[in-house]
Amino acid sequence: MDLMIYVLDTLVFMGIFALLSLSLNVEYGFTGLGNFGKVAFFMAGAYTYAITSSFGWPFYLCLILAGLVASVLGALVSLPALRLREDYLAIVTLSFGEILRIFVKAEQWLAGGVWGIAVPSAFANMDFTPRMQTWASVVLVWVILIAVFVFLYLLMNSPYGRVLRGIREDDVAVQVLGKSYVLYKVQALMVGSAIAGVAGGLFAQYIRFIDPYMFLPLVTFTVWVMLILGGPANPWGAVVGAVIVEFFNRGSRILKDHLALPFDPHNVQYALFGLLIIFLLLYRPHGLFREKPLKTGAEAEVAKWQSSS
Amino acid sequence: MAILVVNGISKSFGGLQVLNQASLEVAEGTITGLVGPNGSGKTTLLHTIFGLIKPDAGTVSFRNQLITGLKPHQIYEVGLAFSFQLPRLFFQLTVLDNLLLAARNHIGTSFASALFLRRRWRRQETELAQKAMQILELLGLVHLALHPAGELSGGQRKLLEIGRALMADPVMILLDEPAAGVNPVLGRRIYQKLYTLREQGLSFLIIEHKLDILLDFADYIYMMDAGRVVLSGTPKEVIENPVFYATYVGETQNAAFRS
Amino acid sequence: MGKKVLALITVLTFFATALVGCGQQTPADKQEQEEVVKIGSALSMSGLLGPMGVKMTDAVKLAVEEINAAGGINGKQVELFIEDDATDPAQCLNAVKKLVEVNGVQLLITGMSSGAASAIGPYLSERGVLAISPSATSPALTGQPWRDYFFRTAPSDEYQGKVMAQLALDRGLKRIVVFTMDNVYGVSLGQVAEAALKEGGAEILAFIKYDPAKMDYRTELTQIKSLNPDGVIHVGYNDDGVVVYQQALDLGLDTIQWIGCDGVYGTGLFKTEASATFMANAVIGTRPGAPEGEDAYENFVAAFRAKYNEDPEVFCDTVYDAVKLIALAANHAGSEDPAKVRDALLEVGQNYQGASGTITFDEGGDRLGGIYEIWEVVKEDGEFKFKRVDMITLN
Amino acid sequence: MFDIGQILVNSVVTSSLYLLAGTGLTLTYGLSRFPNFAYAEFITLGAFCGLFFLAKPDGVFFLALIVAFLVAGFVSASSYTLVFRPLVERKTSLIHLMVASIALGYVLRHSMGESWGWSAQAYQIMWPVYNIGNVRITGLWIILIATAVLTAVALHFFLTRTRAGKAIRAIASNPDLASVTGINRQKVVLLTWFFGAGLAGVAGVFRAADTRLFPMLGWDILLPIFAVTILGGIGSFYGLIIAALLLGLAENFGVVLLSGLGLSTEYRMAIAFLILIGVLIIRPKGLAR
Repeated sequence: MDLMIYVLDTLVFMGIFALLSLSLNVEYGFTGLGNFGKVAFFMAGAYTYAITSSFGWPFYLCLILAGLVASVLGALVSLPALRLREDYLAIVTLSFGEILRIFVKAEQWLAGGVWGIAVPSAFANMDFTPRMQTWASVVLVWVILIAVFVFLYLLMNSPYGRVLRGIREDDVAVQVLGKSYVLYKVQALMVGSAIAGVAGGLFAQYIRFIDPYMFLPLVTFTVWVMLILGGPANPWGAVVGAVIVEFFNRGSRILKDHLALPFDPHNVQYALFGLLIIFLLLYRPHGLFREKPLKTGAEAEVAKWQSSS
Repeated sequence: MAILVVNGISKSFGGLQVLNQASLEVAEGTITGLVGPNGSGKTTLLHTIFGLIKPDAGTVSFRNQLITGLKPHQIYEVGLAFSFQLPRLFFQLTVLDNLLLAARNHIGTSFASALFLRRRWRRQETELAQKAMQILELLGLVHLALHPAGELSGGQRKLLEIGRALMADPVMILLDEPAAGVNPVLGRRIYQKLYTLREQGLSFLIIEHKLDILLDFADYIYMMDAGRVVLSGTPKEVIENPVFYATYVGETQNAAFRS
Repeated sequence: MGKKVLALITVLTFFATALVGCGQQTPADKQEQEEVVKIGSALSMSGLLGPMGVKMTDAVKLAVEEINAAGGINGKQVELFIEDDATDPAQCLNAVKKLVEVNGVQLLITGMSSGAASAIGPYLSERGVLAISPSATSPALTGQPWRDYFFRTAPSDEYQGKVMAQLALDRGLKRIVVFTMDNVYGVSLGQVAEAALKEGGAEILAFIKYDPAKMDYRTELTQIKSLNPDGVIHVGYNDDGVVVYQQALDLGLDTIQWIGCDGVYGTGLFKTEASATFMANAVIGTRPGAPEGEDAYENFVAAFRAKYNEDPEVFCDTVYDAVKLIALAANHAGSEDPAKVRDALLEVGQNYQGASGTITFDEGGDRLGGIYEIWEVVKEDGEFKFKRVDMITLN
Repeated sequence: MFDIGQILVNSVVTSSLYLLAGTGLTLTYGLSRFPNFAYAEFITLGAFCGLFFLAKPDGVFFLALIVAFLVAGFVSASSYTLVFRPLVERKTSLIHLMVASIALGYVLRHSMGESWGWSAQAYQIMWPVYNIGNVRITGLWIILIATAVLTAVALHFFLTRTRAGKAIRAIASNPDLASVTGINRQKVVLLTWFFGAGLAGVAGVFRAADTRLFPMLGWDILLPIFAVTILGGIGSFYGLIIAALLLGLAENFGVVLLSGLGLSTEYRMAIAFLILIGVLIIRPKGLAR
């Protein structure tokens, strides 16, 4: 018994899901794209990592490839749907998630099909104790999380981020103001998918074995719960949402040991999450954290102007 | 010298012919008015020029360059700007951001430069902010610069919508009823500003129902009815033409002469 | 903002307390902990394997009860911790980690599916925690580097696949379709059978995989009908099996000989009359069986029936044996240390007479050979029943 | 080699199910302008309602259909009143409506899972089987096809002859127009939510009778139903009929093709997906528009 390992394990999952939540934040929170197939890009990243690392390539290269492959898939999926209505994008991404899982399952030559595929740990050669191994994963995941967080913070507080937010509000108006919204939407989906792909790579690296049953639509739903709860278009919200939901997930397992309930709280949690989402959308659609105005330096000019006039 | 040439545009929705061989020209450095009763196809024509609607037939050229079939953002690139009749603002963004989003050739709007040319776009951002504040001062919205656009009143929204077109630094602006929904004094102030821009060489094509204001500022007027251009001339020629009255007979009670 | 952060902190603290609360024991707890042996069970209680897993968990409870009644392990009572892996290997790893790190369990019954076993294997080996899987049967698990702390009481499909093939060959079936569900169990059993059939000179007309979750197999069955085989090797579970048989009956496929496996053995198949009728008409099958005359199996069935008023289903016997073996090995070693229990398991796990027959582990923790039962379905007095036709011993 | 007749019959059975299940979706989607992903759960709910009557061999099938219709319709109409209408009134974005529908789906599915159990269950009715030449057809299929055809005919008369029916068509084709012509929009929409989900519940009973009953039943056929709805043109009932037939044929013959090519028949679902993508690229408004 080593409680520390469990805490670290929780931290790893929090970090991975925070990445997913951030990636959805790029697409939905900032750009207003409803990606209901998040799990597909997570899965694409995980499998890319698994396959490339089986060639003996170093883990950072595999992670980059995981992001790239997911990102290309994101672009491909978006093309037929982006010029059309947003509900079509939702249906297409949702279906894509299901199809990709069938594909991986059916094509055994690719990555073991239903057998799944074992993934070497990134720290296999380092002679770590289990606790250190988990520590190493925590550091890896959270360093990447912080890097992605900073990257997105900078990107979203730039004229580029302003265009994305504009597209969320009214894509035709953005087009009239000279920016091709299709291009931006594809880019947003590519960035979002790349982050989800990296998260998938980290997941594969940490869990060391993946098979198609791990990538059910439930994952997508969980990520949406995290983002809506935390607050869309606020990077802190995305991370905090992931932390809370993962905490609840773990907590409900442990709660069961201490409370005698007629049902398994771990299984009921998804129904509860569903109710939570409905209540949030009805009474608090901006979640725990509100969107913050852009910080590009332009707002500083206003103060000067307002005080002088 | 015509800067914009619209030649024989037709468009029908379902069975309804909204535009029927509509043609007009805008001379460089002028304010050209587009008038006509409700439902005569003015707004549809303006949308078609800007690529928001695909015409069934006809061509549009701008500075001798064919722009029919181009997407709105490509038409923006050649130097046109557009302002909607009903404001389509970014309601959760600040008033300032609404203007800055319209800026032309902003380095930071592309993915790579947003990340790697930070210095450059931040400098540009400061300059653009000053320009935006000048426009806001003109529109009387300086005190609201950092408020979300969604908090503006109807009239203020309309002003911001026009402000965005000004922010775009275009060669020519298409405006759909700039004076609608704002008080007459402000309406005139807007037109005065447009007039000073005209002096600096900008061209305008403006749909307007408030004829009393338009006629004071316009260099040339086109009148549409039932999807075709029925009359054109200087403001003086147009109001003296009997067709003008004939077309507006049913409209006199309406917006045409409201002031 | 301040309120928000406060509320957030409150919620997190609540869960943090719940989490850490399990780690920090009061003195009374500590004393108690010394007096119990913790065994954890993480099988599928929901998801695709949920129906099987619930019954298996019942069998685990039964075994623990019996152990406690007989004095426990090394004089200590057994405390059972039950988790659900929701038929998701990632959840299984999550559940096992919780059992090990939070509850302090070191002896586990888990890895219900081969996927789950693969997911938890490396972790178990690193942490030196012992697990026995009652039902992971994939040959691919044999010889994995993490097998030092992982045993299984279900024999590898390597054996059963050969028995199924032999059964088909014995019946003179020459043109055969292999029809398996698309998961590790289905495909590996199907592939073993396919190879053995080819060796035996039969012709494989098609190898059709179906999605066990899909529950509509009419197209695949129509395809089988068009191929007009002598026999069908079918690998499925109860849930999809009942639909397959029902729809096969609709299509008139009961004129062909079907050969089933342990997955389609169970009263779950009699839930619809159509399925039961089809089985009586067309299906014979194999399953790991208890040797004739041994009463270990009968005693287990009787005890299970007495407690739950139901018949045990597939893998209930192997999971029961797994718990009993852990207790036996721990008693033998005189310690609950996983490393010692493991060594003891290899000693006591030689010709152990369990409910699922004679269990002998090889050095890799796999169950050797075994005895297989050939079964058929008969209708007696209006009731459908499984009936033993023959026993085959493999080594 | 392949039994064309049997595959044709299978196709018609599949089509009938998609038609029944798709009718409600296309009408509510057309009227309320968002895809309700919780629709899958109305199908499942209908199937579970049927269990009350069909758990014994002497159950009355038509009673099950009626109760499934009423319960699924009631839950759907309540969910519209409690969740979706308030959201629409708050001018919630399309994406939020879709998220809410997915969330509602999870609430319903997991509640059903917890109360009826996650394992598959079965109805206990035995259906007679008829041989027509080499083709076999069961009593259930005959009832299913008949129900689908009758529903289609009845709906045709409802949509063309009655005031409410005309209102539905009017709103579906032009949401702004209808409010002008004095139709009580709220009532019409509520009626559609009730009626459409009722048909979904009926489809659920048929699906469960033909296969088995488990909480994922509706979700597993949601994708083809969406494909059918979009292929037929959202809100178009007549387009739906053609689309259901097409997809039924495409799936059943597609599976034959798949196995001919040596691919897994699990790609069956991908057929609906590919058709969906094709429609979105070539004719995004569907067949009927």
